[in-house]
Amino acid sequence: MKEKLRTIEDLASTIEDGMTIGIGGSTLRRHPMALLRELVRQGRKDLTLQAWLGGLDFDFLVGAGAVRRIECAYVGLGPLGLSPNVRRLADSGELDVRFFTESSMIARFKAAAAGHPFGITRVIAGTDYDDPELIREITDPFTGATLHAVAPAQPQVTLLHGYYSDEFGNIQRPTRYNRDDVDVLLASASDRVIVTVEQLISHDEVVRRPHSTYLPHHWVDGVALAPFGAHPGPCDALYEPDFAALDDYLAAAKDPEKFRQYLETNVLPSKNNGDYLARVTSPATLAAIRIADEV
Amino acid sequence: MTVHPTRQSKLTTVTDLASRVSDGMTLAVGGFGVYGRPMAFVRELIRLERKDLTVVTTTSGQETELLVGAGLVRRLETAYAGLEKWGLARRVRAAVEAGEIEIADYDEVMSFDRFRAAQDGLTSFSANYMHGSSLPEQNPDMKPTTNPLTGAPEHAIPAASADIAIVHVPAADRFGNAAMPADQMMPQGLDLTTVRAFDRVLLTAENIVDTNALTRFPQRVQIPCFLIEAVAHAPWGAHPGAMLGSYDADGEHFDELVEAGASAETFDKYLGKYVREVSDNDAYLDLVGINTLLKIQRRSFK
Amino acid sequence: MFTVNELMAYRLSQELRNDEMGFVGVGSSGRAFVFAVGLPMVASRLAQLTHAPHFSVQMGPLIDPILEPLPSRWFDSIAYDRDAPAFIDAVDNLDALQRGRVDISFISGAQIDAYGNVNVTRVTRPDGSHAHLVGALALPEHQAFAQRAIVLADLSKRTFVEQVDFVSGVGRRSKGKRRDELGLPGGGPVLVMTDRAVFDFSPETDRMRLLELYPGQSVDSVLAAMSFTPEIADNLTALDAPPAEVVALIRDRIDPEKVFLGVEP
Amino acid sequence: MTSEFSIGEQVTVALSRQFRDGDTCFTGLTTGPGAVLFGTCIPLAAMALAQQTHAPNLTILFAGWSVNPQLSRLTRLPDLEFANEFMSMPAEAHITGYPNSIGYKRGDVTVGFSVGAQVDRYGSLNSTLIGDIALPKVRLVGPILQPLHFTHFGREFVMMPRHDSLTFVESVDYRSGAGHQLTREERAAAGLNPDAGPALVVTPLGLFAFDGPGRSMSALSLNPGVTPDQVRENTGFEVAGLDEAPTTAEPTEEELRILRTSVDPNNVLGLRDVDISAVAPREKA
Repeated sequence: MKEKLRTIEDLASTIEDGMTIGIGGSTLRRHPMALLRELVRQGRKDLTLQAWLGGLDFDFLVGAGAVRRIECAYVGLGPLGLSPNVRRLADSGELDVRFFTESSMIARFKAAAAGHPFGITRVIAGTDYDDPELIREITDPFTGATLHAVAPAQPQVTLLHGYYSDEFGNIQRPTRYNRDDVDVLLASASDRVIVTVEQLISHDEVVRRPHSTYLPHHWVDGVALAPFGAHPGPCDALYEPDFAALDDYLAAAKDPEKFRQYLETNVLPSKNNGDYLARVTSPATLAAIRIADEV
Repeated sequence: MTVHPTRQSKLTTVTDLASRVSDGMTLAVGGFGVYGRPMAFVRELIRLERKDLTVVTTTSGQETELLVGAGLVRRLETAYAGLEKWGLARRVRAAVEAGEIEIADYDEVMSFDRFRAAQDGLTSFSANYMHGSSLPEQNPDMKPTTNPLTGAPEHAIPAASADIAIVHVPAADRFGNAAMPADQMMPQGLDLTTVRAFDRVLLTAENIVDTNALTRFPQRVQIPCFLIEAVAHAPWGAHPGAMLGSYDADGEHFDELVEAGASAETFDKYLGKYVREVSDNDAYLDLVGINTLLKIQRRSFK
Repeated sequence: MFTVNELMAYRLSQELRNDEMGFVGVGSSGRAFVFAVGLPMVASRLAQLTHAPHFSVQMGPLIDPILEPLPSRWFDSIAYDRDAPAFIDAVDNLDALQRGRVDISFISGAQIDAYGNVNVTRVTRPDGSHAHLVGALALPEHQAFAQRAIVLADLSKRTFVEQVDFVSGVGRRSKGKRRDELGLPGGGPVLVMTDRAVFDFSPETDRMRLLELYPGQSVDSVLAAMSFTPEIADNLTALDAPPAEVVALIRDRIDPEKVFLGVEP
Repeated sequence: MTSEFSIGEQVTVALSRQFRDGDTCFTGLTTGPGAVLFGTCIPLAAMALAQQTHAPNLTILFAGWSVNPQLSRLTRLPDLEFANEFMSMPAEAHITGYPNSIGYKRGDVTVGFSVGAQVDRYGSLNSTLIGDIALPKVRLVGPILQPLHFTHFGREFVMMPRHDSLTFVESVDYRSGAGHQLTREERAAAGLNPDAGPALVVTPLGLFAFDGPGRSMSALSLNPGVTPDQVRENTGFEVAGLDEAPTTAEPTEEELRILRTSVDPNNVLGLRDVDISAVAPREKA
C-alpha cells in the first residue's frame, strides 16, 4: 500500500484542460464540491463531464466556464428544480449536452469497467435518444432482434467525495448511508480516481471493518481531507443540505453576471475549503446541518 | 414513535440555562480533565456576572480556571485543578495563594465516590485510608469516626451536594434524553454519574436531535429525560477542550489561555476577547473561526 | 369536502394491488413533486391502510420503508435514512427494473401525447430552438420495463399534445410502431390520471381514451384543456367524491402536515 | 351513549386518571397470570393512556431499564423482561446499569407498582411469607424491591388481582413494604420522603386510597355491580367511606378509542377480554 494523502490543490493540479472527467454523487448530494472549487480556482477549461445524475457539480463547473460537454441521465438540483447554468448554456448551444437514460448511461460505465467495446440496451427503441456518435442500432446475433449499442464511458479521471479514509486511500462508508449513486461503478470505469473525504481515520480502525470499505486503496490514486467538502450540498449520514447557502448559490446561478460575482467573492479568493465556508456560511449553520454521530 | 403534541419541550437557550444559577449556589460541573467541559455554559455564567459560587467537580480543568479567573467562585471542592499537558491552572493557583477562594481537597477516587454516594441518595460514606494524610486536617468536612462493625478508625466523607449540575453531552432531544457515542469513554461514564447525582440537572448538547433518531438506538441513551430539567444547543460547546467522539482540544487556544493566565490583567484581556465582548456561543464560534473548528473536528465512524 | 389531490390519491390507490411493488421516485418541487412523489406516496400508504396491506413501495434505494409517519421533510439526505427491511444499490435496482421486477411505475412529464409517449428531455420552441429540461432519469426504463405505468399530470393544451417534441418514454406506440414491434417487454402506460379526468388507451387504436370524469367536469371541459382529441369510452363514467373516511385518513394520519399533497392544481 | 367496554378497560382508565403530569412510573413483569394482568398490563396501558390524555410528560420506566417504550408495536406479551420483543422495541433510552443508574434512592421514581399476597389496613404489603417468620407455612418470592418502593418512591400503587379476606388482612404476616404504620413523622425523622408509601390499591372490586383514620384504607370507588357489603365480606378489616363510595367512573369514548387504537391496537395486554370472574374472590374455605 502506498501513502496517498495529498492536498486538494495537489490533486486538482493533476487534472488537465480538455480532459474527460467523471464526477460522483447525485443531484445535490455528495459531490466533491471542494475539489471542483479548486479546479475553478486553477482555471481548468474545456472539460467533458460524465456522470450518472449530474446536479450541483455540473451546474457549478458549467457556470464557471470550465465545461465543453456533458454526458448524463439527468442534470438538475433535485428539490430546487432546474440547473440554471446548464439550462442557459445548453439552450444557447454553447454547451454540448448528451442525454442518456439511467440504465443506458450505466451500460456505458459498465462497458468501460469491464473493458468491453460497447454496452447493450433495450431502452432506446421508440425514443428520440438517437445520438449518432454514441448510440448505434445493432442486431441481436442470437435472436435477430433490434437492440442498441452504447459507447463505453471511460473517464480519464473520476472525482468522488467520500466519508472516511486512511492514509492509503481505503475509502469507508458509514453503517447507514445513501446508495442512490454509482460512485463505485464510476471508479471502476475510470483510468484514475481521486477522492476527498470528510474525516481521516487510522488504518487500524479501517482494517477492523473491511466490509465498510467501498473503494479499495489500489483503485484510488489520491485522497485529500475535505470536511464539509460537499457543501452546500449534503453528505448523507454526516450533514444535510445548507439550504440558505444553496438559495444564495441558486440566486446567483440564474444570472451570468451574478454568478461571476459569486465566484469572485466566494470561490476564487478562498485559500481553501474552510476559507470558502467562512465566506458563505457560519459555524452555527454548520452545526445546524450536521447530523449527530451518535444517531 | 408517537410523541404527544402537548408534551413539554425542555429545549431552551444557553443563556436561560445559565440564568438558573443564582449567586451563592453550589454548582456541580461535568467533564473530566480537559474533556467534555460545559464551556459555552461557563462563558455565559461569566457574562451573567454570577458570584460566590461553590464549584464541585471530580477534577477541575479549564472550566474552573475561567470561573475562578473571572471571580465567580468562593469555594472549590475537587481532587485536581490543572490543564493536563498545558500545566497548572494559573488563576486557580493565584486565587488560592491570595486566599481569595476556599478549597476542599479530596482523593481522586474519593472525589468520584462523593458523586456516586450522591447518586445513591446517601449523605455520607466512610473511608479507611485518610488517617495519616493531611487531607482531614485541611478539609474539616472529613469527620473521624469508628466502624460500628469492626471498631476500625475511619473518616466519614460527605456525599457531593449541589444545587444544580451542568453536563455537556454529544446529542440530546428536546425532552432531555441524551445519547453517548458508541465508544463511550471513562469521562462520559463519569458524566452519567453526575447526571444521576443531583436534583436539578441541566444539559448543553453538541447536537439537538429528533426523538425518533434516538428511539432507534435506545442503548446509546443512558441519560433519560426524567432526570433533566432543561437542555440547550451548544455546538463546539466544550471548546477549547476536547469532546470525545466529536473534536480534539484546540492546542493553540490552550497556549493562549495559559499565557493569559500569567496575571489578572492579561487574563482579564482574554476574558474580554473571548467571553465578555462576545454575545453568545454562535458569536464565540465565529471568533474561533470555521478553519480552526474543522481542523480539530474528529468525527467518529458511525 | 375534498380536494382534487385527495380525489386523485384515492383513485390512484384503487389501482394498487396487494403483493405488488410500486416504485416512487424523487421529485423536485411544486406540482412536479406532487406527481413524482406526493400522489404515489399517499396513494401507496392509503392502499396499505385499506385494501392492500401488503402493497410494497420502493423509494429510491429503500425497499418497503416504514411509512408511518411519512417524513415531514423531504429531500435526498433524509429520505434514505428510514427504517426499512432492505436497501439496494442503484445499479442493481435498475437491473431489477429491466428484468420486470417493478409492477407499477408512476410517470409524469412536460409533454404527453395521444399515444402516451412522454417528454422530459427537451421542448422545441416555435422558433425551432430547444429548452432543455433536467433529463429523463429512469423514466424511459419505467415506461419500457415496468409491468404497467400510470401517468400523472394536470390537463393543459401545452402538456397534452398530439405528438411530443422528444420521445423520452414510449407509450402505446411510437414512430408508427406498437410496443411489441419495438421489442419493449413492459406493460407501458395503461392509465392517465389528471386533475379533471382519468383516461385509458383504446385497445384498437392505441390512442388515449376518456374513461372517467371528476365531479363538476364535462366532456367539453376536458377536451377544452387538451391539444388533441382523445377517444371517448362507451362506458364513460362520472366519479363520486372520495369516501369521507378516506379523506379523514389522508388528512389526519397520512399527510397531516401537507408535505405530500400541499400543492393543488 | 358510550360503547361497550370491559371491566379491565374501565379499571385501566380509572387508574390512568390517578397519574399526574410529570410522573415517572416504574413497573416490570410480575409473576403469575393474575399478577401480570394487574401488575403489568393494566399499569402499562394506564400510563400510555395518561401520556396521550392529561399527562403528556409522564415517563414510563419499564422494568427499570426501558424508558418510554413504544408498547403499541407489541404483537404478543413476552414472558421475560429481557425478551427480544422488549429489547428491539423502539424506546427513548435503554439503561444498562443496575440499580444505581436510576436514582431509586434519590426519589426519581414518583409512582411504583407492586403486587403481593397480603395487604393490610395501613397498606403494608407482604410478598415474602405466610405464617411464622422463623418457620413460615408458605414461602413466597421474597421482598424484592418492595422495601424501597414503600419508602423511596413518591406514591406506591398496590395492584391486587384478588380481593378477599385472606388477602386483605388486619395485619400482614410480614411487611415486605412498610405501610402507614410507619408514620409521616417517622419517615421524615429517618430522612425519608414523608409522603411516600402506599397511595392507591386497585382490586377487582374497586379502587382504594388511604384517607381513613390514621391513613388507613378508604374506598375511592367501587366497580359496577359491587356493593359495600360485598367489599366488607371480602375484607379482613374495616374500610373507611365504603357507603359513600361512588361507582368507578366509566371510560369516555375518547379514552376507549385511544386505548384500543393507539395504546394497544393488537390487544396484547388483554384488557378487552378480562373476565371479572377470573379475578373474583376465592370461595371461603
